[in-house]
Amino acid sequence: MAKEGGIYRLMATYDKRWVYVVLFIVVLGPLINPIGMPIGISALTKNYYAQLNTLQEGDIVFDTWNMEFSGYMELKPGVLATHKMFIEKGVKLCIAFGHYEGVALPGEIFKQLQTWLDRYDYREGEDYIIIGYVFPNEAAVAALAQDFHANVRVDWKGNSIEGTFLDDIQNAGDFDMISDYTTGLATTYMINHMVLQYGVPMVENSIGVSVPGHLANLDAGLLTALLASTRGGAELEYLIGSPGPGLKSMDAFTLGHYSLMIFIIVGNIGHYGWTRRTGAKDRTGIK
Amino acid sequence: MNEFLQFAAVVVGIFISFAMYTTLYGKPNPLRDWAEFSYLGAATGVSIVISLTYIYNTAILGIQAGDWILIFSIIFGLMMLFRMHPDYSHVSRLPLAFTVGTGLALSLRTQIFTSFIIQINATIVKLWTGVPLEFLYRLTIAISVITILTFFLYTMELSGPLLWTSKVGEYLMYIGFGGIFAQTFMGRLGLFVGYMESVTTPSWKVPYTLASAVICFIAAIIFDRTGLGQKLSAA
Amino acid sequence: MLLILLFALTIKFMGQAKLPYIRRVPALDAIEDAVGRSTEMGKPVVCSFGIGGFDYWTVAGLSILGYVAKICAETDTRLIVPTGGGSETYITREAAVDLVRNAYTAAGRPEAFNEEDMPFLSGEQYAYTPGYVGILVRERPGATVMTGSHYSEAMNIAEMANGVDSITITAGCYTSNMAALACASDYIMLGEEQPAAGAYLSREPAQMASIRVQDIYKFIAIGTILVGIVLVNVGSDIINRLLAT
Amino acid sequence: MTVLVVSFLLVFVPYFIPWGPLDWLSGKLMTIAAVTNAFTIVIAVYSQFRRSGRFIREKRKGWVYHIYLLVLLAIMTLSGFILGQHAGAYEWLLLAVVTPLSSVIYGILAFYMASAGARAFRARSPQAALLLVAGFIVLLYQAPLTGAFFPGIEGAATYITNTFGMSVSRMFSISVSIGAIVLGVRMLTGREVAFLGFTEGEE
Repeated sequence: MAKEGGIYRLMATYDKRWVYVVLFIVVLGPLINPIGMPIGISALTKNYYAQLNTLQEGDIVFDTWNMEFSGYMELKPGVLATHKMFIEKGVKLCIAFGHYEGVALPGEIFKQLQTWLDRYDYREGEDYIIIGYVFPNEAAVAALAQDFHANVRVDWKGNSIEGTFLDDIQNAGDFDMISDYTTGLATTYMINHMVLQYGVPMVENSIGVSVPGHLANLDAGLLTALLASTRGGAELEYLIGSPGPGLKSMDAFTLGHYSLMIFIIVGNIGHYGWTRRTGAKDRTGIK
Repeated sequence: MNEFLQFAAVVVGIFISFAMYTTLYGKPNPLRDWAEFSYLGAATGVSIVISLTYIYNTAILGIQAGDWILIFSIIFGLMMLFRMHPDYSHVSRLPLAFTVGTGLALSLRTQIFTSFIIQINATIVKLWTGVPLEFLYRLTIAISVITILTFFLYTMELSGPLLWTSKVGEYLMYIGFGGIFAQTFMGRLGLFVGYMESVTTPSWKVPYTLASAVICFIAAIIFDRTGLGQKLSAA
Repeated sequence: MLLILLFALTIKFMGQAKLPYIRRVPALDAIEDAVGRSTEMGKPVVCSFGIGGFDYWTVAGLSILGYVAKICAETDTRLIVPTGGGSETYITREAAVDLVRNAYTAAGRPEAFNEEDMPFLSGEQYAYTPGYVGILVRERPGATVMTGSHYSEAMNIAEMANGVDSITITAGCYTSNMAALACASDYIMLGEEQPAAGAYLSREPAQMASIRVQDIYKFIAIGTILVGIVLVNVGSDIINRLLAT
Repeated sequence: MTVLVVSFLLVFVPYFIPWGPLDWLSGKLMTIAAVTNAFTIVIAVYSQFRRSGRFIREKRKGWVYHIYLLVLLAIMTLSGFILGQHAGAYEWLLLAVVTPLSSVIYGILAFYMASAGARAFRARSPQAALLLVAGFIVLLYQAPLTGAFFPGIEGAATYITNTFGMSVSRMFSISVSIGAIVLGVRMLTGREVAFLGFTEGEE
């Protein structure tokens, strides 16, 4: 591989697949036997924690799981930690899905939360109701925001929702808070039709991809709090003092980042050495 | 679902995932295609079931509850299906026009606020609030938004001050991109780590995970070297 | 009412038929070079127009596709257009097929048009992506032009295209994607550059007019921000209140 | 065309003129639209069947996979309807196939981003240099370990993401919304009819 340019060229133009292999190793390794590195808490997460603490017992939260299973994999720590807070506070949850894979989530999530459910005797039907997949598109969100009961008649198992705490909900404005976990599915619609129209405070668990966009919304006051990706979740776990998947995966997280940085450094050294010797060029989108 | 089935689901899940990861090897191989087609079949199945359930819960139950106007949703929906037949596809234009119209109205009536007016409004702030850092933040935001906007003007030659601002805008934008790229990477990495976490806890999964990883990796190499991959793969 | 004002303005400006000047986007030259390169190497060109319905990006993407098809038809280069990927793409596909056929007819070689080169890779995003990647791996195109509204599959495709060392020209349609694609591809049309390019190429009055209108809006936005900031800092929040209405 | 405009107005206007009956109507229209859209899945599935069918009939390369796909699809759907969504093959396949793979498919992007970043973050031009530095700082901050040792990094990183990054997003949302509005008006004024399946030929 190393022709003219020698080692430098090698450093500048190694086979991509090495990156893949290394990434696999640095992620799987610490997960199988954790190291337990310390972490820092970001201001975003502190704010999120504070916002959730404003909830009172008996408040009704619209809990929208707008994520595929993949999104859940990233948001897991945040989801679990947030729901632990909800359960602890005795908040009532109205759970909705924004993606058809959502039906796989409750089993998984409530299995993780079992101990907490038992400890606070938190029951489906009384304390939380799963209304299922109700957000196929923007129209559905808007309709539901305007008239809840005309669009939701049964929960995800087909039982009627008459005579539950949802009777107090006429439109989106009757929720005390929207807690959203998003891979960017129905979230924009919810901001448009629920937050903007009825002024419900909305806290957001966002995957890293959507974080930049939601930072703008946060700054514009459309969101009240933002929990960023796995890392935010881990920090929240730290704040509520109940370690979970997040903190466990932070080692892998750190190493993953560091390995990319190392690759970047190596690449740059190689790039310099190589291009200085042979006027060779390598290409990317940046002019 | 009994114990064994659950166990089987987990193991199959782990294996099929690593079969999918062999995509990264960059060469065609049947394992990967098997995983891909399984996903396609199953996922499509799920989406059918869920969509029809949604239609049932919302429309049919609605009509039964005396919401007669919802009958239109069924009619329109069925008309939509004429799209499949080339000769009668024009039938589907009515519901299409209807849905496009409503969709347009929904997005326009709010988007203009959330992503235009409110965003502008949020940029108009008191620069000096007494906190130097705050001042820095707000100043930067104001400057960046304006300069970057000028970078995206097309119907006039960029010259004089505009040229200057757009250049600045471009640079600022690349700084932004740096940050955004990092955040995006964090997201994807988080997803990957999260998944790996779920296949390594509880610890009894670990052997299956490692085994699947090794098997799939070696299989990918063999398929590539022997050329079997090319022969057996779907495309 | 501000909104009504905006609408009125739009319609007014759309009304006037005069073709405004539109700046040429650098990436367009890149497209020409790339197609030329693959012509010399006798390799095909892959050009896709996104997986969305008829949205802002797809309209632009189609114009760019038309342009690429034109060059390919003239230089007798094989053009592969993967279509599908979304539940709405069965509509956009019809338009695209027409577009390409017209391009070949215009170049005087209708017989060279082959619809088999515009495969419909199912309506599922993640059936589309492997199909697309498969095409890249098999055909090893000299140039990959990825326009329109591509979402999370974009990185996937761009990296693969780069892997089979074809020149990759992409267009990002949302922020995080742009940032990522800027790294993954050789040339990128950043956001608004794409519609501008589309309008520049298609010369279609409606598109050009809308670019013009958008520029006017941007000026309004810039003006409002500047004035607003000045006013706010001399202690009057009139603009904020005006916008808040 | 008229249908388009009428349905547009019926949903658009009530948002600004709150008046009981009108609100009710628009609400119903939204529900109807939602359900109507849900029907499009059938079309997607149909096109999938047609494609697979062609493969199988013509015995093209990999046609076996398509048979497998259709069988799986059938099992999934039938089980989902007959046994319900919380039992049987449906649930099993959901757990064994759909959920893991949907995570993998997106998770793979981490690798692509890594390789792209490793390739692109080279200080070869002012822009690239800026990208490199900014990206590097933020990456450094995002690795949780760093935050524990150098709390100072957070300031720098959040400065980049919350000002520059944020402005990019904001600028972008502004310009896109403008574009969407203009396109919308174009559709409403009938300047953009292609989206109804009319193609250049017919107009």
